[in-house]
Amino acid sequence: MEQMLGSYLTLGAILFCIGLYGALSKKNAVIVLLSIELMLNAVNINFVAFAKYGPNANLSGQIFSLFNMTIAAAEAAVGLAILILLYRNKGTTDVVDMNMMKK
Amino acid sequence: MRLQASDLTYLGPELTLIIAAVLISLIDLLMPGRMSRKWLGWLTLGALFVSGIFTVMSILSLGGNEPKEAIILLGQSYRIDDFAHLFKLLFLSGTVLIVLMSMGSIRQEGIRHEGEYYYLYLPAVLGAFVMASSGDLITLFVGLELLSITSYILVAMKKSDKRSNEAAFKYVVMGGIASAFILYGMSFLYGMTGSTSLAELSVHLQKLDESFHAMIYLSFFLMLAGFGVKIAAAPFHAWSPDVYQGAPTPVTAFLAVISKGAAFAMLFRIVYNAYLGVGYRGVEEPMISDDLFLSLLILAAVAMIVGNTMALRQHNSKRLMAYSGIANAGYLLVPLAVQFQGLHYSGVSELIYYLVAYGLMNIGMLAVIMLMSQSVGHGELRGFSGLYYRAPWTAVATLVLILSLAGLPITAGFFGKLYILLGALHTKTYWLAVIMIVTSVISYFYYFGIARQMFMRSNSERQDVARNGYLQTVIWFCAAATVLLGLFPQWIIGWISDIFQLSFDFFTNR
Amino acid sequence: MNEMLQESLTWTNAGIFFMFATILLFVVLGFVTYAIYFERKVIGWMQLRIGPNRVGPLGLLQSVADVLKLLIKEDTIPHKADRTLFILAPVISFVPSFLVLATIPYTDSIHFAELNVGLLYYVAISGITTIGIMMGGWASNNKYALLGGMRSAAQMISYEIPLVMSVVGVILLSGSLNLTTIVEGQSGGLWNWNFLPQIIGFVVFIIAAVAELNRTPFDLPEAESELVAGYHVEYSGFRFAFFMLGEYVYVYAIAALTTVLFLGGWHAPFEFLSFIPGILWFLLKFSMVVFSLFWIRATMPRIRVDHLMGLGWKVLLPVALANIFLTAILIELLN
Amino acid sequence: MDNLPLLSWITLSPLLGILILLFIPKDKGKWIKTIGMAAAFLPLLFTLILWTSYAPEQAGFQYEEKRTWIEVPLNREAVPQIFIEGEMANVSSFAYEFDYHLAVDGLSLPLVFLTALVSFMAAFAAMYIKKRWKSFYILFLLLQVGMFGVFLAKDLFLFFIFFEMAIIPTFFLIGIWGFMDREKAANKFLIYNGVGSAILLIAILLLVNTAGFSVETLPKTGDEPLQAEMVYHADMSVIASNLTNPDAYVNQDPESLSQNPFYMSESMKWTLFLLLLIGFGIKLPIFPFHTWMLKVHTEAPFAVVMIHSGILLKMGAYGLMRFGYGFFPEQAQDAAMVIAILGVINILYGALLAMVQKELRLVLAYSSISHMGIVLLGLAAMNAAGYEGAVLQLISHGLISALLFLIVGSFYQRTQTTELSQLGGMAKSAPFMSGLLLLAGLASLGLPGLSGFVGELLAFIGLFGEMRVLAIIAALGIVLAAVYVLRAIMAITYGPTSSATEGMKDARFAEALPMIILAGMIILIGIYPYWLIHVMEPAIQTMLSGIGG
Amino acid sequence: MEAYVNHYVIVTIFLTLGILLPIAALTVGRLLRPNRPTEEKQTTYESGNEPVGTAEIRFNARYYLYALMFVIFDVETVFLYPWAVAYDWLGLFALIEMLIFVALLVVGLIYAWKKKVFQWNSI
Repeated sequence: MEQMLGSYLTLGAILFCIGLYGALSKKNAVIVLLSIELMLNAVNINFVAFAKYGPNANLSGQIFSLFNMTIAAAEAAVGLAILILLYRNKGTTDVVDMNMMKK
Repeated sequence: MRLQASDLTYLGPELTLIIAAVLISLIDLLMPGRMSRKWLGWLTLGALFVSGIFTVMSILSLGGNEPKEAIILLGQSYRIDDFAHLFKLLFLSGTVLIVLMSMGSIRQEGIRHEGEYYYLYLPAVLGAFVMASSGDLITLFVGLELLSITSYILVAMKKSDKRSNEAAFKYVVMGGIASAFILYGMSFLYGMTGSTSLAELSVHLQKLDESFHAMIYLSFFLMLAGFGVKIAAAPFHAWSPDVYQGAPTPVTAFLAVISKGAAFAMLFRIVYNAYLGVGYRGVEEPMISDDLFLSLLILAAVAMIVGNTMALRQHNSKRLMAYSGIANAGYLLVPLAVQFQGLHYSGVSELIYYLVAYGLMNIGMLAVIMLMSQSVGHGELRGFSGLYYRAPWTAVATLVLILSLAGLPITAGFFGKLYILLGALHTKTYWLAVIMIVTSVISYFYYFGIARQMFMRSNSERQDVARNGYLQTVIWFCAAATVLLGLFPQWIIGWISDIFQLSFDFFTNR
Repeated sequence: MNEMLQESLTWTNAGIFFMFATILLFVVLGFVTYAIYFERKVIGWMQLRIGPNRVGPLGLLQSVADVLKLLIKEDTIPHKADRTLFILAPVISFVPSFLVLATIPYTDSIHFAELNVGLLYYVAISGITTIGIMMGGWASNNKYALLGGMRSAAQMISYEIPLVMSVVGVILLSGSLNLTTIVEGQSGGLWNWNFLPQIIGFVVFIIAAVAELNRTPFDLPEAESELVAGYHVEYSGFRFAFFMLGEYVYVYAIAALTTVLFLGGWHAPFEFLSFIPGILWFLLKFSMVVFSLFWIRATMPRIRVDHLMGLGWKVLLPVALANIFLTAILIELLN
Repeated sequence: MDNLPLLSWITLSPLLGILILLFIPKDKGKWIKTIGMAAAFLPLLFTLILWTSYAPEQAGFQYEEKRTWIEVPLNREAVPQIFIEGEMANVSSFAYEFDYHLAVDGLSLPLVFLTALVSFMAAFAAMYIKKRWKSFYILFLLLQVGMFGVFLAKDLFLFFIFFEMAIIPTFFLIGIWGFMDREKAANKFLIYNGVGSAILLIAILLLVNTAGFSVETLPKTGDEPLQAEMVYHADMSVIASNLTNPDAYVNQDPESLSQNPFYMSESMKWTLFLLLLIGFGIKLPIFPFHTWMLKVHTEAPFAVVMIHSGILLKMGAYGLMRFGYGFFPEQAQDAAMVIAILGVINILYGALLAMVQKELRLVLAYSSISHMGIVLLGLAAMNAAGYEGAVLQLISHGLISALLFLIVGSFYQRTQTTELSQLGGMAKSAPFMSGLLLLAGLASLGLPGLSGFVGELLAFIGLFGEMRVLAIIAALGIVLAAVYVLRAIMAITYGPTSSATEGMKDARFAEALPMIILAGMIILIGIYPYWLIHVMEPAIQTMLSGIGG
Repeated sequence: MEAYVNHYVIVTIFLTLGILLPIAALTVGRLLRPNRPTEEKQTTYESGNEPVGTAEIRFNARYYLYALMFVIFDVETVFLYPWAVAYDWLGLFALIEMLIFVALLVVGLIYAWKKKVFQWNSI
C-alpha cells in the first residue's frame, strides 16, 4: 500500500499546482475562485491519503478534511458574494480590470 | 477528555463573544429599521469588555494553581494558558479601539449595514482567540478561517464602493490561497506524525528518521508561505496595500493589528511547539530547525527591507500604512525567528510588547488618517498639509504616533524595537540587527514626510478638521498610551513576566 | 451474488455483476415504460377519462410506441446552442439517476452494492442531476430554457436540504448509513417501521421528494403554460427522452428509497404474514408509493413559485431540523 | 547643597517653561517670549550654583542622582542557578536595568556651563523669530533638555534618549523656522543624524549585552541558599569597570568559561570603537560626513545655528571622549594616528574651503569643521595637554561661533543677506557690532589672549609630543584660518558701503547684552584659562589612567 | 476487504452502464432518424417570434443567494450525518453541542429570512 500513498500525494500535488496556477494566472474571477477550491480539495486528498495509508494512519485526517470542506464552502460562499457585489458595481469579472488602486 | 461544566468558566471569554454576537445580530434583525443602530456599537463594546473581565479572571485563577499549569480542554485541542491570555487581552483592547473608530466613521464611510459593521468584529475576535489558544491543528485552522472569512466580509462592508469590493475580492483570493498553503503544509505535518495535536506532533517529529527530513522542510515552507500572506510579510505582501486602501479604515486597523497579531500567535505556537529542535542530523551538522529559523530570519529581513523602501514612494496614507505594516511584520518576526537559546528566552514578551506598541500606533495613526480623510475628502498624504495650523493638538498627537512608528524615544515603538534588538543581539544575530536599524532609519524619510506636511507646509486644504469625538478619543488614547508605555515599559513587560512562564505556560502538556 | 461479493474479484465475477446490472437496467427501463402508461391511465381514471387505449391491448404498447417515435424523430440542435454542453446535458442528468440504484437493497439477499455509506451515496450522487439540468438550460441558449433551468436548479437545491435533513432522524434511529442495516432495524412489524416514529420526517421527506422529482404540484421548471416546456424546450428526439427517462428513474429510486427508509423494506407488516417472500412485500410497498406519487399529481394544482420557495426554506427546513432534535431528545430520554 | 537634585533641576527645569507655555494663548507673543527666555535662564542659574558648589579637586563623579527607571525582567528559566565563588546561588531576578542616572564631573561641567550660557543667549537671539513663538519656544526648551541630558547622563540608555531628544526638536526648528530651503536641510539633518544615532544605538546595545552584564549577590540571610541577581546594566560606570576588570565575564575567554556569551573579543572591541567613532563622528562632524551640517548652517534660523554650532556639534566630541576613549582606550591609542590624520584633513579641508566661500554663513560652517579638526588632534594626542586642549577648544569654539552667529543674525536682520559681496562698510554704520565681529574673528583664528588660542595651543602641544609631522602640517591650518577669517571680516566691515548696509543702525541694548556677555567670556578664558583647566584636570587624569600611560 | 472492493466495482459497473445506455441509444437513433437540417429548424424557439438577442444574460442575483444558502446548509449535513450515526455513543454531550451548532445556523436562517432572501420576486 506504500505505493498508493505516493500516487495519492502526487495527485494531490498536481491538483494543488493546477489550482495555484489557475488562481494566479486566470483572468476570470470565477475561475480564480474555482482554482482556490481545487487547491483546498487537493489538500483534502492529501489528508485522506495520509489518514488511510500514512505511516501513522488514523482517523483525524478524515476529520480534518471534513472541516476543510465546511470551511471551503463558507469561503466560497463569501467569495462568490463579494464577486457578485463586484460584478454589480463594476460590470466585469475580469481580474485584469481590478486595478482601481495603485495608480 | 470531555468538556466538564466546570471547564466552561475557562471558556468564558470565548462564550461571551459568541453569545453576544448571536444576540446582537438577532437584536439587529428584530429592531425596527428606523431606530439608531449606534447602541449596537455600545453593546459590542460591552461584550468585549465582559470578555475581557472573564479573561482577567481566568488569568487570576491560573495564577492560583500551584504548581502552575495550563488548562487543557477538549482532548488537548484547546489550551487555556497565559500565552493565550496575553494575546486575548491584546485582541480585546485593540478591538475596543477599532469599534470606537467604527462608531466614529459609520456615516462618512457610507456603510449601510451598520449593525453588521459592529458585531462582525465579535466572531472575528473569537477566531483570533481560537488561534491564540488552540493546541491542535484543526482548531487552529478553524480559528484562522473564522477570522479570515469574517474579515473578508468586513473588508467588503462598503457595498457600493468599487474599491472596497475590489479589495475584498483580492483579499479573498489571497486569503484563500494562503489558507490552502497552510493546510497543505499541515497535511504533511499530519502525514508524518499521524497526529494533529501540537503536543503529540512535536514528540513524533523528534523521532522521525532521515527519510522524512525533506518533508519536514516542505511542510514548514508551505506553512511559512501561507502565514507570510496572513502577516503580510514580503515577499507575500502584494495584497496588503490594495486591501488596506480599499477597506473601511477601522477594518484596515483590524487587519493590521488583530489579524496580524493572531497569525503571529499561531505561528509562534506552531514553530515552537512543533519545529523547535527538530531534525537532528549528527553532532557537527546543524539541525533542521536551525535552517527553518534561518528562513524566518531571512523572511524578517526581506519584509523590513521591502516594506520600508516601498513605503518611500507612496502618496496615499493608507497604502503608506500598509507598507509600514509590512515592515513591522518584519520587526515582529524577529523575536519569533531568534530561537530560544543561551540566556535568551524573552521572545514572547518581546513579541507581545511590540505588538501592543504596534497596535497602539497603528490604530492611532489610522484614526488620524480617517479624521483627515473625513475633513479633506481624500486619503492622500497631502491632506495632512498644514494640519498643525488647523488642529494643533491633533497634530501633536499624530507626531507622537509618528515618532513611535519611526522608533524614536520616548515612545512605545522605540522601546519595542529596542527590546527586539536586544534579543537579536543577545543571540548574536548581528546582521539582522543591522538590517533592522538601517531600515528604521530609512523609515524616517516617509514618517517624517508626514510630519513635514503637518508642520512645515502651508495650509493648502482650507477645510477645518472635522470634529469627531470617537476618533479623537481613540487618537488621544493611543498617543497617551504610546508615551506612557515608552516611559515605563516595565509596566507591561513586568506584568507579562509576572504571569507568564514559558516552560509552564507554553510547553507543558497535561 | 451475496457469496460472490465476499470473494475476491475475478473477471468472471465482474462479468456476472455486469450481467445482473444489465438485467436491472432493463427492469428499470421496463418500469419506466409502464410507469408512464400507468400514470396516464391512473390520471385518466381519476379524471374520468379512459387514458391510452389504442396501441396494443388496453393501450399497453402506447409507451413503446412513444419511445419508438422519439427514436426516429429528427434531432435538431439550435445554431446558437453550446453544442458540447447541449449534448452532454441529458447524459449528465440521466447517469446519476441510474447510478443511485446501485445501492438499493430489495431483500436481504437481492441487492447490489451494499455500501456503508449507502444513504450518503444516494444523496450525494442524486445532487449531480441538477448540474445536468442547469447545463441543458444554459446550453440551449433559449430564454425559456434558461429560466426553466435556473428555476429547476433553485428548486432542487432548495428541497434537497429538507430531503437530506429529514432522513437524519432515520439515521439516528438505526445508527447507520447502510441501507440494509436500516431495513433490518425495522423488522418486527408495522409499528417498528420508521414512518411511525418518524412521521414528521416522513412527511417532509415525501414533500421534498416530490419537489426533487419536479412533479406536480412542484413542476414549476417545466410548467408548460409559463415556460413552454422549461429547460428542455430545445431538446427533441432521444435527447429529450433521456431527460424524461432520468425523471422516471428517479421516481423508481425515490419510491424504493422511501420503502427502504420508512416503510420497512422487505419486512412484513405483521409477524404472521412473514411467510410471504420479502420481495413481494417490497414490490407492494414500492407500488403503493409510486401510485401515491401519481395520485398526488392527479389531485393537486400547481403551487405558485414564491410559495414554493417559501415552503422549502421557511417550513420544511425548520420542521426537518426540529424533527432531528426531537428524535435525538426522545432517544436520549428513552435510553 | 549636596542632597539637592541639582542636576535634575538643570536638566528638567526647561520643562517647567514648556508647561507654562502650553497654557498661554499663542497670540500673546510678548508673554511667550518672556517666559521662554526665563525658562531658558533657569538652567543657567542652576549651573552657576552648581559651579560654585562643585569640588574641583575631587576626581570622579559628583552630584550623583540615581534612580532605577526601567527594569525589564527577563525569563529566568534559562539560568535558574548560577555558580558564584564556589557556591551555587539561586537566581532571584534577571533583568535589563536602565537607570535615571545623572552625574557631573570635570568633563561635563564646562560643557554644561557652555550649554546653559549659549542656549540662554540663543533664546535672546530668538527674538527675530517672526512666527509661531509658542511652538518655537516649546521646541527650543525641549532641545535644551536634550542637550543638558546628553552631558549629564551616566546611563547609556538615558544618554541615547537625550541624544535623540536633541535631534527631533532641531529637525522641527530647522524645518519650520528656517530659510528657503529649510525642508531639505531638515531632512538632511534628520537622515545623517538618524544614521549616526542608529550606529550609536547598535554600539550601546552591544555594550549593554556584553559589558553591561553583572551578577550581584544579595546578602545572605539565615540558612537560605545564596541569592543572586543577574542584571544587564546600561550604566557607564558598570560597563567601564567591567571592561577594565580582568575577572569580569567580558574579559573571560569562552575557552575558560564554557559558553560565555558575554565575552568581548578584540575584534569586537574594535568594531565597537569604530561604531562609536562613526556614530559620534557624524555629529562632530568628521570629514566625509560633514555635508549635512553646511546645509543646516545656511538654512536654519540664527538662534538655532547658535545652538547647533555652539553646542550640538560638541555632543559628538563629548560622546567620543566619554565613550569611545573612555571605554576603549587601547583601541583609541592604536587608532591615534588615523584620528590625527582625520583631524588634519578636517582642519585643512575646512580652512581651504572657507577661503573660497562667498556666503558668510558657509565661511563660518567650514571654519567650524576646521576647528573640530583641532579637537580631533587634541584627542589623538592622548595626553593631558591634548585632552585639555580639546575640551578648551570645544568650549571656546562654542562661545565664538555663538557670538559670530549672533552678530551675523543681527546683520541679517538689517540687510536681509549674508552674501559677502553684498555686505560692506559695516564699520561705519555699525561700529559696535563690527568691533565685536572682529574680536570674535580674532578669537577664532587663535589670537593670544583670546579663548581660541588656549585650546589650539594646548592641542598642538599635546600632538607635537606624539606626532610631530602631523602637528606641523596641521599648524598650516592656523595660518589659513587667519586668511579666511580676515578676508571675510574685511569684506564686511570695510570697503565701500553697499546698498544693503546703507543707513544701518547699530545694536540695540537687548541685542548688545548677549554679545557683550559672550565676548566677555571669550576674553576671560583667553586671559585666565586656569579656572576651566582646574575643573577638568581630575577628570582628564582619570581618563588618562585608563590608557595606562 | 474483498467485499469492500466488490461493492465499488458494482458502482463502477452501474456508472459504465449509465453512460453506455445514452451512447448506445443515441447511436441507434442516429442510424434510424432522418437528418435534414434547415435554417429555420435550427433557430432558437421563442414562441414563434424571431429570437431576440441571446439568452446568455445575467441572471437575477437571487439565484446566487439560494446557491449560497444551499451550500451553507448542505455542508451542515456533513456534520449531522456522522453525528447521527454515532449518536448512541456520543450521547447527551454531543446532542448539546449539535444543538448549539444548529442553533447558530438557524440564526443564519433567520438572518436570511429577515433580509428577505426567501422573498421571490418573479423570475
